[in-house]
Amino acid sequence: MITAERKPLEELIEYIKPYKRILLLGCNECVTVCAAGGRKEVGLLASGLQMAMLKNGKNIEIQQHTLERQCDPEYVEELVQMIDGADAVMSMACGCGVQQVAMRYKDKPVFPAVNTKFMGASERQGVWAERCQGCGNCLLGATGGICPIARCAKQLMNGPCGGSVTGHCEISEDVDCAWQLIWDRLKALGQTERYLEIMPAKDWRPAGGSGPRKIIREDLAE
Amino acid sequence: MENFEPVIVAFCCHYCAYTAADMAGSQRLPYPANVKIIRVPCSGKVDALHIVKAFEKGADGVYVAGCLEGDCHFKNGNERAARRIDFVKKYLEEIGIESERLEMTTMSAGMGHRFAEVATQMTEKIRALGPSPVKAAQAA
Amino acid sequence: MQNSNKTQTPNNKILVVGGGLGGIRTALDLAEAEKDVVLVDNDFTIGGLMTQLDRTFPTNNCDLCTISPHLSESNRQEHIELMSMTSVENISGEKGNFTASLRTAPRYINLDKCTGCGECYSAFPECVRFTPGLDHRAPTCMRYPQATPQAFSIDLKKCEDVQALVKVCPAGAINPDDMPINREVKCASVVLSPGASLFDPSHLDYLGYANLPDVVTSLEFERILSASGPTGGKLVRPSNGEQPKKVAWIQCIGSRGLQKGAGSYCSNACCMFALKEAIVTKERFQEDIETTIFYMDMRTFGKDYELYLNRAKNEYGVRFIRSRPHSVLQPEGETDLLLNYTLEDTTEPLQEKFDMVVLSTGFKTSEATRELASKLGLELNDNFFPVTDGFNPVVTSKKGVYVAGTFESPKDIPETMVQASAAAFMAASELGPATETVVAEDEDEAAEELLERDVSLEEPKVGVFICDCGENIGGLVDVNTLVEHAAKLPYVAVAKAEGHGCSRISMENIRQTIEEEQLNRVVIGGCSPRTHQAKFEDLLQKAKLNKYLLEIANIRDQATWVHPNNPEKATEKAKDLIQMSVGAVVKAQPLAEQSLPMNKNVLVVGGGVTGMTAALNLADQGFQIYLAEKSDKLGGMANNLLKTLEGNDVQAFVGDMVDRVKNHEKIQVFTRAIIVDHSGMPGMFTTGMQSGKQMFYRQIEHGITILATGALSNRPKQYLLDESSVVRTQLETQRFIADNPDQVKQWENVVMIQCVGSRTQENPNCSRICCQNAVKNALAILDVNPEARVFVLYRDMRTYGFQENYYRLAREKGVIFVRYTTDRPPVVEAEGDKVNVTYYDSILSMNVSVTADNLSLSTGLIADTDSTEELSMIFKLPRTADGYFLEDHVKLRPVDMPVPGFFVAGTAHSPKLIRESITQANAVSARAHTMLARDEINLGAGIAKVDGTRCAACLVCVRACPFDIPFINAEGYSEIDPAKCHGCGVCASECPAKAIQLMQFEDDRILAKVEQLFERVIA
Amino acid sequence: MKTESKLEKVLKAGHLAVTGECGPPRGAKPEEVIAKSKHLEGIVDAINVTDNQTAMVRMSSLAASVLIKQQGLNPLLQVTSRDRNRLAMQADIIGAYSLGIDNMLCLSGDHTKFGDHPSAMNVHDIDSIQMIQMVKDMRDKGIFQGGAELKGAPKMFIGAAANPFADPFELRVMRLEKKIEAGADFIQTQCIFNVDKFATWMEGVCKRGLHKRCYILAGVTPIKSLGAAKYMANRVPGMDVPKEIVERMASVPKEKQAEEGVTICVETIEKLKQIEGVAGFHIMAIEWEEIVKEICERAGLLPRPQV
Repeated sequence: MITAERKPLEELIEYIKPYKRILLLGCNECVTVCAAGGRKEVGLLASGLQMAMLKNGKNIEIQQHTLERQCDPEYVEELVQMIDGADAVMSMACGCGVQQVAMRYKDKPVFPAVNTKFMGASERQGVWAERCQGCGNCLLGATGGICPIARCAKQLMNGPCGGSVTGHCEISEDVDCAWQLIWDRLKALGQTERYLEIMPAKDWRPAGGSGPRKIIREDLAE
Repeated sequence: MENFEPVIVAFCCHYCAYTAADMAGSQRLPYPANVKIIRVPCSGKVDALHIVKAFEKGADGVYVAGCLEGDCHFKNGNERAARRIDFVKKYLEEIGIESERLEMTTMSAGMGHRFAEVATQMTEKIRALGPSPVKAAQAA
Repeated sequence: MQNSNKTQTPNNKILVVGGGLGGIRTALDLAEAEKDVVLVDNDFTIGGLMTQLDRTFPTNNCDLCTISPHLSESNRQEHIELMSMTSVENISGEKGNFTASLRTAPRYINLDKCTGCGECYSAFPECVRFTPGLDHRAPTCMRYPQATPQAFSIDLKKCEDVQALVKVCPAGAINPDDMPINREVKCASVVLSPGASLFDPSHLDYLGYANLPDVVTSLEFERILSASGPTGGKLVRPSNGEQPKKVAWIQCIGSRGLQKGAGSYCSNACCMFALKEAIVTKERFQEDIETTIFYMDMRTFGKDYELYLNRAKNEYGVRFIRSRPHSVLQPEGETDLLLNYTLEDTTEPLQEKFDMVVLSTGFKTSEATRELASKLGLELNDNFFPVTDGFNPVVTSKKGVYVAGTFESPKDIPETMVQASAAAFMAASELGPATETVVAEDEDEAAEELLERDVSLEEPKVGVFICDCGENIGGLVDVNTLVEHAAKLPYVAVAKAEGHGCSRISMENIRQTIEEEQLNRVVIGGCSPRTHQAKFEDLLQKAKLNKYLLEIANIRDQATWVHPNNPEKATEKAKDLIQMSVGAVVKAQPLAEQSLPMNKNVLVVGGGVTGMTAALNLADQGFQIYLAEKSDKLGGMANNLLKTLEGNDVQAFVGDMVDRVKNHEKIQVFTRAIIVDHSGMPGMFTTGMQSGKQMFYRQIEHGITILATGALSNRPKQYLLDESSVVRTQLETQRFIADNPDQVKQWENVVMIQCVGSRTQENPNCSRICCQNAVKNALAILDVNPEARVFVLYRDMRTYGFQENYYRLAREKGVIFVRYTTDRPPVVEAEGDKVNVTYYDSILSMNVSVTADNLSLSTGLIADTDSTEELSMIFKLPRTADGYFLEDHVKLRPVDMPVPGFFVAGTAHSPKLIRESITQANAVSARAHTMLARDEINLGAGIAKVDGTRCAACLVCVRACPFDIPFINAEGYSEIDPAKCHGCGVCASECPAKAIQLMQFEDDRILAKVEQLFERVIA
Repeated sequence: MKTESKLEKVLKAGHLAVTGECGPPRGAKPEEVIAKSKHLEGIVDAINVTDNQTAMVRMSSLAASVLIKQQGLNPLLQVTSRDRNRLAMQADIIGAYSLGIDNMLCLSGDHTKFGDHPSAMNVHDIDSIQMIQMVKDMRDKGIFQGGAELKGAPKMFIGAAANPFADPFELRVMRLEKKIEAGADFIQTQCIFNVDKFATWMEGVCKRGLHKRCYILAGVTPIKSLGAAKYMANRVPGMDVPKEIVERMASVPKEKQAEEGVTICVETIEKLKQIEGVAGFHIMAIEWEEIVKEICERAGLLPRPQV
């Protein structure tokens, strides 16, 4: 899932200051699940903006709407009915959703309300952690199912650096050493010998090294 | 703001705080009329949205009253509520509303005295803080 | 399922005589356990004595408010046939097959037609019965406004123009040709709870009651204080209508054998009664009134009653004088009353002026009940109360006939309620185990449900009904102002003032209005939904509305009661609360209820006499019992008791009981058992315990939990206890007397000290049992050694009820009772193999020393705080400050815990005697039976619902639910089993997609309240 | 001989090699580099020149190495994968060699979080092992990492770092093996205070014959003060300073602590000499370069052999 986090209110206020009627959009997919931009967060933000703007001496109108999935044009199309009533759009979806709206409604200013963070998994209620960087060439098969690209602070592909202490990364006690995890997994799988294989320098092209990426399924694409 | 009378919303859980409010009633313990109670089954039911909305509509103060720690009728709704209150307090600060305007409090069903006491303290505190900046801005 | 008509032969009815609070409780318990009841009362409405009280101790609640739901509960139970104005002429037959001859006096009013409008009374006050029947001065229109049945009664003899009277009734309900009806009822058992009368002090010239209007009885004083009383709740002197400045109470009038015609017993409740009146009086007038209580012993021995006494003394400044005034006079030409009295430490006559004197009159049985008792062949004692079983006070000398309440012996309301339930159980047990008695009304009920109006497509049409609750609301705010305000609110079609909204007549009015105006939402402005929601929900159902289309604005508890000094603010707040409720009710939707099968097993925690009694009771009814005892053997504290004050053999009794428990096929006993975990809901609990030497863990499924964990013998390190061999607790003394009569025969002096470790800073309550223990042991010593000199050093002798007779006997036999005060406690010093006890004798005004061969300390009981603390954490139950379990309602629900399905009995509730513990065990059995008789548990409709189209299947609800109920279903969205949902709403408040709503507390409903509140504030 | 490196020659000849360290200045002050390196003249066989050590910006290690080389000394160029992608690194390596630098140490580098540009991106295009492989291919196969032919291969004596004290410990020998497999000619270890643990690691190293495939220089550091001891014990990830060392530092008065630190260092070297597979010492006396001489003297490492 894509994770995101609401931007500081101050920043959002700067965005919308020039406008009176705001369409505030949520998305019922990833950002709902990570409690950043679902129906509820839209409600909270609408209320917060309203109050903050009022304190700035301005009464704004905020229309709230949560799309099923803001990264799909058909859903974004729903907004046709309400877009005219807004001077600007603020979206709590991830960057994809924001851009989708911007692309569709070319004459409307569109602002992001969240910072899109990473592809993460939920560790427990209210905690999400980065698990994948979308490098486009998955090497989990060689690393016991744990990704050193996303989870090692130095993206080391051949083992832990000298800063790995009792399972933690040198950058923080709260970060697991990915290589400790990989090593533990390899041991559990009885594949410790795999560690000795030197992983060659990575081809970063599938990771975006060769520009914006695209997937085309010929059979489906129209 | 000489005669400022704050309006305070108290979200009270049915099993403890609301009962304590009834107890305050049957013991005729006076407390300021500024406090208006909204009954919820559990303090854990109080949505961040309800609190923020209350401020948006013009509340000068809000408090959520649940059962004493460990006594929640629903195991830990009161603890969840407490965490949520901390979260909303930070949000209020972002908005520009003093976070002291929002509090979490706990009491047992039998604590009519405490209910009256909390209501009085909260009213006094909010009175001292003055009208909510949102309300003040609305009035301006 | 089997039709109940088959099993309900005419002979399995139970006759309950007396419709007071106790009778109502008995009838309700029986009815809820699916037993048919005939409830007869010779008054024209039921409710008994309590309906005449203003407030009740120790909560100082208004009784009308607490009792009225019970009364209508009683009325609506289909198992109860209520016969008012009915007397029992005779009862013949034997247990299991009684025949009662009943005679119903003509009311001259057709109950089906009468609306209780009061036209007849205002036109012909003289011939309409209304009197509370106690008073030469205080007429009131109707005894109390929520009366059941809600109707007047005509006194035809006093009516001169019958035709005019008939015409005045708009409903055509008056029928002058009404005739008495005689009827015979067959019944299996009889519960007598006719109550007691109050002592009439008219013949006691020296008290002036007969001729001085400002001398009143405590009940009359209560009527004067009462909002429904003759003065509308204004406390004024009957002589001149002015507010009194000094009021005195004189205790023990008609009790303790003190006056001519007085009972020899202590009337048990009068001390608390006087305290309450003094406190309420002080509350009303604060510094403007003085209250003084003249007493002999303050007998505040009930649960937390001592705290009440301390509050009266310390917080309210009630004055206490230990004296028995010998006369009340009114000097010529003066309006004041002159009290003449002496203090115990002087002989000097004292005089003090008061402007009102209240006589705390005690209980006595009435002629009519004595007559009834003799017809039934009940054996009565010297004071004309029934002789009852030594261990079970509701059992009379006649099989199949049970007694409860003040007819059994003088007592207060909680104890009456306990006995009422206990008697219900005993009477029901006559009918044998509960077979599959299933409601015959199933079809009717189903049919009735179908009648619910479908309002889903209608625009909201709200009716607002605002109660004045007598003075409680109307006394402070103008209800009409509230009505006017409500009428202007959106969607409000009708707004009305409804007097006592919960009275029958108002309820009927509301119902009619709903139907006539086709209302589809209702707001009641009144008291707390906690107490009255169910009642008004029923009303909505009767009006063919879904019961959840209701909001109650608690303008009493949250406005008038708490802002008494500011009518304006109270009015504004009441408006707010009403407007909030209107806003919310508009959003209300009809809801369906959920139910679950009831688990009929019972967990009894505690294997003392209380626990065993409850276990045997319910096991005999066919329910599976799990009995968990902490120690390694059954019997509890009773294992240490030899005899009761009355001389009954405790050891034999307990031994027999232990055998029966061990051999009962439906009882599984766990010794060395510790409760370790608990989950579930009323009717389907799961409790884990470890038991046996191996601490084997097992889980038990049960529907009911009974707490009978007992208390502990106190053992404070005082007065050389555990230092000198001649210093013993009363328990040890009892054992010593039995085991060592030869040594006892050598004793010259014996001293007993009362209140050791009770009524202290650390343990503020009275242990209740010690005074009678001291008397019991003193008498036992004198039996063995008549020459012994026995000194009892006491603070207040609290030999309540018939214990007073033993106290008197002890005095007659030469036991010396000497009062001490806490500022001059006795001093004990070792002297050789004896102890020297020095105490201050206030009559002699000097210190007296006694060299005692034995010093017995009345150490009383303390709560088993370790156990109760642990259990209260595991079961989520409240406790009192001193560690006893705290029941749901100290007056009306004394054995029910606040968590449904939990009950408490015995000394885990508060200190009490073995007989009282057994009564509570029986009461608990009855209360448990009311739940066990059901096959289903109604879970209500307050559950969380998921909107699948909104759900993002994020799992937040799955993780947040404290009970692990939600799951993501095959369709990929969250599902919450309505049967398992506890209705806390945590999932709804955390759902990021706002896909979950908690029914009855939907977001739009809560936000509507917020919005309405500020709409008003800002407007 | 793979290279012309003097360090390689010393080692090849079977002497205990000694390397020192020189941290470039945070500013354009060539004289500081020169002054520091002068302290090490005739004392060590090569001078490590750190690369933005602890992720703090400093004079580039290449430039500083050149300055040292100009003094007639032997620099050992450190290169981290943190700050440069593979293009930049290869360019620098060719450049360095062209300026006469023939020793290098391949490192991943401290995370930027610890430095003075915490908001900087960590490049890590390749990791240290991949870097070793890359340098080896440049030297031995004459190809760039991308596969293209390289004209004028840089004959670098390739070093790598090893931390015997980091976790997971059991992986540490294998990690060394991987570095050797990738092409490391010599190894410089993390500072050793816990000699026992180091010995355990070396046992594993010898068991797999790794000491025969590359030279292992044991890292040592003189502790200047009790504060430094505590800092290293508690704050530096992957550093193992036993309690006894801290206590020993604490047991002497403040003015004697530096002396005690040197003594500990010398004792450590003596102990390490007894361990099979130790081919020399890497003495890290950061900002205390002048003490290296005393240490070497007392440890009997002077004079340096002439090869």
